[in-house]
Amino acid sequence: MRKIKLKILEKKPSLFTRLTLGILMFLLAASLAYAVWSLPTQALGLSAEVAKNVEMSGVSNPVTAVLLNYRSYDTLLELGVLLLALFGVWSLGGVSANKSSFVNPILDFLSRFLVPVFILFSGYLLWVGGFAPGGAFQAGAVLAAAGVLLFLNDWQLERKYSGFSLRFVLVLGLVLFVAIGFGFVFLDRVFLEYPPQLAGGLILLIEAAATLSIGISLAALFLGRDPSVKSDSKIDTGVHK
Amino acid sequence: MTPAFLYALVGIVLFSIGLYGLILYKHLLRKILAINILGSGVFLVMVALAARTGDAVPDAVPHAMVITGIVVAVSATALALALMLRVDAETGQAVLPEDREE
Amino acid sequence: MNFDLNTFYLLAAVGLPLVLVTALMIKPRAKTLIYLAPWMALPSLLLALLMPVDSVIEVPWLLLGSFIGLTETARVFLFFTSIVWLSGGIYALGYFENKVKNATFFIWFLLAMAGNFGVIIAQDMLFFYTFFALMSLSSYGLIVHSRTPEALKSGKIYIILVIVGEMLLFAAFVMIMRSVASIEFTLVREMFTHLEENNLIIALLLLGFGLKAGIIGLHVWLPLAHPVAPTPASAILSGAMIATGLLGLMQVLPLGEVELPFWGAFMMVIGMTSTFYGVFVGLFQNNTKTVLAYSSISSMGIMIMAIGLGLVSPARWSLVSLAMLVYILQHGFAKAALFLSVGVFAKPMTSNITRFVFILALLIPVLSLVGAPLSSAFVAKKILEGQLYLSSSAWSEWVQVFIPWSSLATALLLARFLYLIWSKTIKVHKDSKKEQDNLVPKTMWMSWLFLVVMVVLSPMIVLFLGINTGSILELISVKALIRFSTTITAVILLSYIAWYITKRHPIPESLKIPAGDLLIAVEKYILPGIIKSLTHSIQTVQKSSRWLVSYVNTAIDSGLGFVTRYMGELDKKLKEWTVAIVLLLTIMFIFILFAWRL
Amino acid sequence: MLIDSPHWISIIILLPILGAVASFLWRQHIVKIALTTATGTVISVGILSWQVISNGVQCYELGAWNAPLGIELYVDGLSVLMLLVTAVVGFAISIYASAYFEGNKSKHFWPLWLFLWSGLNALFVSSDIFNLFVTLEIIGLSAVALVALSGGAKAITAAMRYLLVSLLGSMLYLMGVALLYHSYGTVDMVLLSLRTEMNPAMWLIMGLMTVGLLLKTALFPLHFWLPAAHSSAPVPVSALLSALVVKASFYILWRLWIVVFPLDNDAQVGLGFILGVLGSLAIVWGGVKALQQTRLKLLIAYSTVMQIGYLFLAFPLASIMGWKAALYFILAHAIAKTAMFMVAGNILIHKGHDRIADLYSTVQHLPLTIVAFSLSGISLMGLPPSGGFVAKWLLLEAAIVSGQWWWGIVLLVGGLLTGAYVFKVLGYAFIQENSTNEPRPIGISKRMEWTALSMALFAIVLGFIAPFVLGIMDIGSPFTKGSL
Repeated sequence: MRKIKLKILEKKPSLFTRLTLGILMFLLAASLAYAVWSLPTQALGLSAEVAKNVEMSGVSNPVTAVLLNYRSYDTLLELGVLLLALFGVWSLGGVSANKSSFVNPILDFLSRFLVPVFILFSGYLLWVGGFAPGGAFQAGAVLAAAGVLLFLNDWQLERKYSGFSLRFVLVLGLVLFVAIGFGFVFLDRVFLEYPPQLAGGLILLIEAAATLSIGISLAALFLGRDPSVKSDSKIDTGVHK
Repeated sequence: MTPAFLYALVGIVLFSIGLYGLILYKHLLRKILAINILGSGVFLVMVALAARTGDAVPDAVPHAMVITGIVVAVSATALALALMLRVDAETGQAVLPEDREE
Repeated sequence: MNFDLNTFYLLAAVGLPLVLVTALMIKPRAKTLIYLAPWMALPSLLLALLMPVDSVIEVPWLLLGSFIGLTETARVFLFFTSIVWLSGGIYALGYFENKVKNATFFIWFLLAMAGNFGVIIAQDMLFFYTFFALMSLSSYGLIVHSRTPEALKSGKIYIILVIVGEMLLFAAFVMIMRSVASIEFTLVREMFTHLEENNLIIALLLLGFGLKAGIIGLHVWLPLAHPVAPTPASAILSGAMIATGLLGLMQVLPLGEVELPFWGAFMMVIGMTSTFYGVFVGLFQNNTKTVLAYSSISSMGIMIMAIGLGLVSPARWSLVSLAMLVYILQHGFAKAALFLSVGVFAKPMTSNITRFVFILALLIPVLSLVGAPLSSAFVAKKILEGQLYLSSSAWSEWVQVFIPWSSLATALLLARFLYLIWSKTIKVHKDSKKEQDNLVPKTMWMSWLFLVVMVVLSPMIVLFLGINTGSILELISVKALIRFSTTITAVILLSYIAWYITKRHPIPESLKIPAGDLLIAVEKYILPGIIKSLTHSIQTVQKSSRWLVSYVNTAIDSGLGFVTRYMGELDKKLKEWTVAIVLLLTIMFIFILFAWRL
Repeated sequence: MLIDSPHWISIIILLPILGAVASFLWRQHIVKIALTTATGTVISVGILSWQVISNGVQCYELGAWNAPLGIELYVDGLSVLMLLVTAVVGFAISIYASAYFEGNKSKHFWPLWLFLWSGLNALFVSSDIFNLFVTLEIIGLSAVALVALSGGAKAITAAMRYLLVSLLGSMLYLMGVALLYHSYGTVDMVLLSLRTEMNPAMWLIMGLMTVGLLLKTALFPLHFWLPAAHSSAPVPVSALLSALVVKASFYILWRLWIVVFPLDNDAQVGLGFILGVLGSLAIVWGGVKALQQTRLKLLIAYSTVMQIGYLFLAFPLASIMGWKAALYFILAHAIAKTAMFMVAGNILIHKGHDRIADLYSTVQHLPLTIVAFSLSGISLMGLPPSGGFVAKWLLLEAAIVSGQWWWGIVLLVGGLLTGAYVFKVLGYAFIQENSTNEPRPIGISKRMEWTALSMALFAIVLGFIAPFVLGIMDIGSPFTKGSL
């Protein structure tokens, strides 16, 4: 990994600046606090509505119901944001990973042991999301952790999987989400409307695909470049200050 | 003072600290961290105030929104870090030009 | 959507040139398209001849809702304007040997043409303003066509004045709009008396339109732009476009409805001054086109004076406006013909006979501008004078003196023009093969002669267009004949004397007035004068106190640079995160405070 | 009937996303996929607009959940016009970019840009303030990545700064959203408009959301990130940013201001005064700075700083006519600025630089491009016949009607400043010089010249079709309190 200099010459800002800013921040915090204070101490928000419709949503965990049914449009766009960040990071060309010759044996051993556990745990989180805290994002994050662990061990994706196949897995969650969401339009429903009896299964399907895509995307973000492209020699200056 | 407000106040303090850091620190990594702290403050306010329902079950909608918000923040942070590496590679310092001190 | 046939005809006349512009942009090398360009004026000509007059049509879907149509005035304008554009265009076909290379000329040409026709059919301020701007801005392309440094410099001055003029007009129109709550010209004229700031509005209008019509003080672009523009373009500028300034004033000002003694008097004085000023400065010019430009300034002066007359005594306006229309129509033809003749006489002729015939033909527009009997100018001036005998206004005596003298002045200037053009004609050698190839193209002399014929016919045309001037023959009296021959004799005598004197004692360079007179004077004499006196005073101060001088010097040194540097510093400061976010928070707190106070 | 289907509103969002994904998957056909997507999106937006124009406001409950639990999409006249201008500018830029980018750049440009397009469409049809945050992020992240696309220290640092600023703005906005939700229990604009009232929390909410969005819109003095970002991005991206992206955050602020914030007429005039003053400062500052620039792209970027100022002059007027003027400014500026950046791109490729002082002979080599510059300049100056002129006319009328004529003076000053910098460029471009040491100019693709010219012509045409456009604006009367 390329290292950047963390310590730079930062002149301490003058007392005046710090004081001004301090006062302003205090004012900001104070006014925010006052605003929050002035809110009613009890507010139902939408919890009643959420609870009322939860049977129709196909899942019993209210958060998952909001995420993947009531406000699934937000979640769809959010998968888009993640993919977009990946597009962005890849478009930067990436800074190439220097192959380190030394692999920490403890890390190596741990990763061999931990990665399967992580994958299993990720599956559990995905499944439990239907009725208890958990769900695609949590599961995806754990999956990504497994990927990070592998990368730290200098693991590399085989070349034949790093092209179209990788890209396909990355977009799978989003595409499946759109496909299922739009599929019922042809059965006279609106976009993202699922028949209540099928909702549970469909949500699990979407979440499974999303978990995979989220996990791989996050790991790919960690890698920081398109693995199918050989490191760009122009960008990889190797300057080390 | 209910715990909900206490947590919300912590969120507000995080928000202000984040803003303070974003202004004063010049190193991009610190700026990015500051933005994350600032964001965490917002998320905390959002989640904390959702507990005001009066019973054990908090309002689920802000929770879902915060999950969305976190994913957005993660994505943005990833892009920011990648950009920071590029800034460092191009200019030799992970600092914006207006903050350079030479 | 109200869309009758008349709307279609009117918009087509304006739109066709624009269609051709688009075609030309797509295929700039298509010769056929270029050959089509002049003929785009034909629909407007037909419109002027065939369209029923006084039909104002509302077109709600255009701009912010428009009114277009032909009034009596608009018809006369459309008629002579389209003829000038037509002949100017045909002339241009011959003028540019490499038409393809000069395709850009025709693009600007067509844009300005559409603008000019649009201005004429406009019956509301917005439509008028839109096309007025289109015309003025595209004329820039015509003026700088040659891309020589002089052309670019003239173009620059022109465009600055145009933009300033547009802003002034815009301000005036918006102010009118505010009180009248309508943009239609008829309503504007009716409501004018009730306007609050009508003095300010009139001043703005006068400045805005005066720039186009070249009234004194605002005329500086005219003598600079006309010589550098290609000859057909200057003919159109002087023959057609210059008159839109007058049209604008006639459309907006409450002529014939309200008496505005101050502004009437003001415009009369300004007009008369322009008339003689143009002649005076023009006499010192050596470039034929510059001389003609000054002559245009002089002619427009007479028209401004006439508008002033209309403001002074509204009761006379109906007849004064008649005279104006007659005069403007003829001026358009004659001035365009004179400009075109510059190009015709710059090339060798086949024979001396041709040359003689051409010179004779050239005399026709010259004499008619001077106001020879049977010419329209004669009719116009007669009507004006006729009005004065009836009028009791104190101004009538002034005008009675002014009119004959203005004829004399015009004649003098045109004599100068004739002399210049004569001295520059190229004698032809019959057997010289080279010169045979270099003859005047047919399109050039034919379009020129066509305009000359139009000048001759103009009194008839006036009658045909439905302007009842009465029988011309009745206007001709022995007195008028005597007066005309006296004028001509005087001019010949004066010209001879002037020629005789200058031959022996040429006018020293320092006394010659350069084209663009006032502007050049400011640039050449006044500004250096100011700077010189400034430096002088600084030197004086220097002697007495040293520190003061250093202070003044730095101040001058920095000058505008100070502002620039200061802004640069501030901009840099704004880029700092601390400053930016402190500002952000400050704005937020100001916002909260305001919200609280509300 | 397919054409009467209510689902077009979701298609205009999904189609570009799927296009982005497809262009990401099948890189070898990227331009074909992208242009097909662009065409499809334009057609979908066209159909949706036609539906709204003929049948009125469209509402779409996603997942069949209505507000406050679900998210509703909502299209009225204002949305339609924003969608249409996005479609026009987006399509033109797609055509232009297909000639501008090649190889590696192209591979990254299309997915990002199609995502951005989708984000813009989603933003203009959303009526849910939290969903607006997500769309805002889509727009922000793709815009940042697009700026960085041109590589090099300048672009990368500009992108970095832009990202930080954009995130800060979003977070300020999100804090407002959090407080609004916890005050009123909904994030739906329509419901909020019925529930909001003035109280201390509301003051703060207004303050936070307004400055957050002002930062993203780059209103003076918060414009510091814009010139660098807009001038160092690749040309099609600069055009997108100036024409559309800054308008997106403005649009949200606008909707909030009219619908969500509990402002009566006096409050609008009072609070709007602050924005009006900042707008005037932006006009003067941006104008003078633009005049001082020696690089064409920077000049155009500062001109955007200036033009943003015009949008805010409508706030203190607090009248429907003022809002219409602001909308016309958005349309006219979007189209004209696109043309202007394309011109800069053409010159940049043709000459290899964009130094204004060395633009001589451009008019001989690129006549169409210079015509395009002049026409778009006319629109920016607000001279007739052009869209910019209609906008100015409307604004002046509104200013005079509300008795605040002084904003009119700002308008005239702005026009003169714009005139000055437009003619500064034209003056240099018209100079004819035959210099030999200049490297041979490079011929540019006809497609690029023509898209620039078409956009410029469209900026002029916008001046002639005002009643039609203003008619669309009335659908659903988006500018009256309690609408939406």
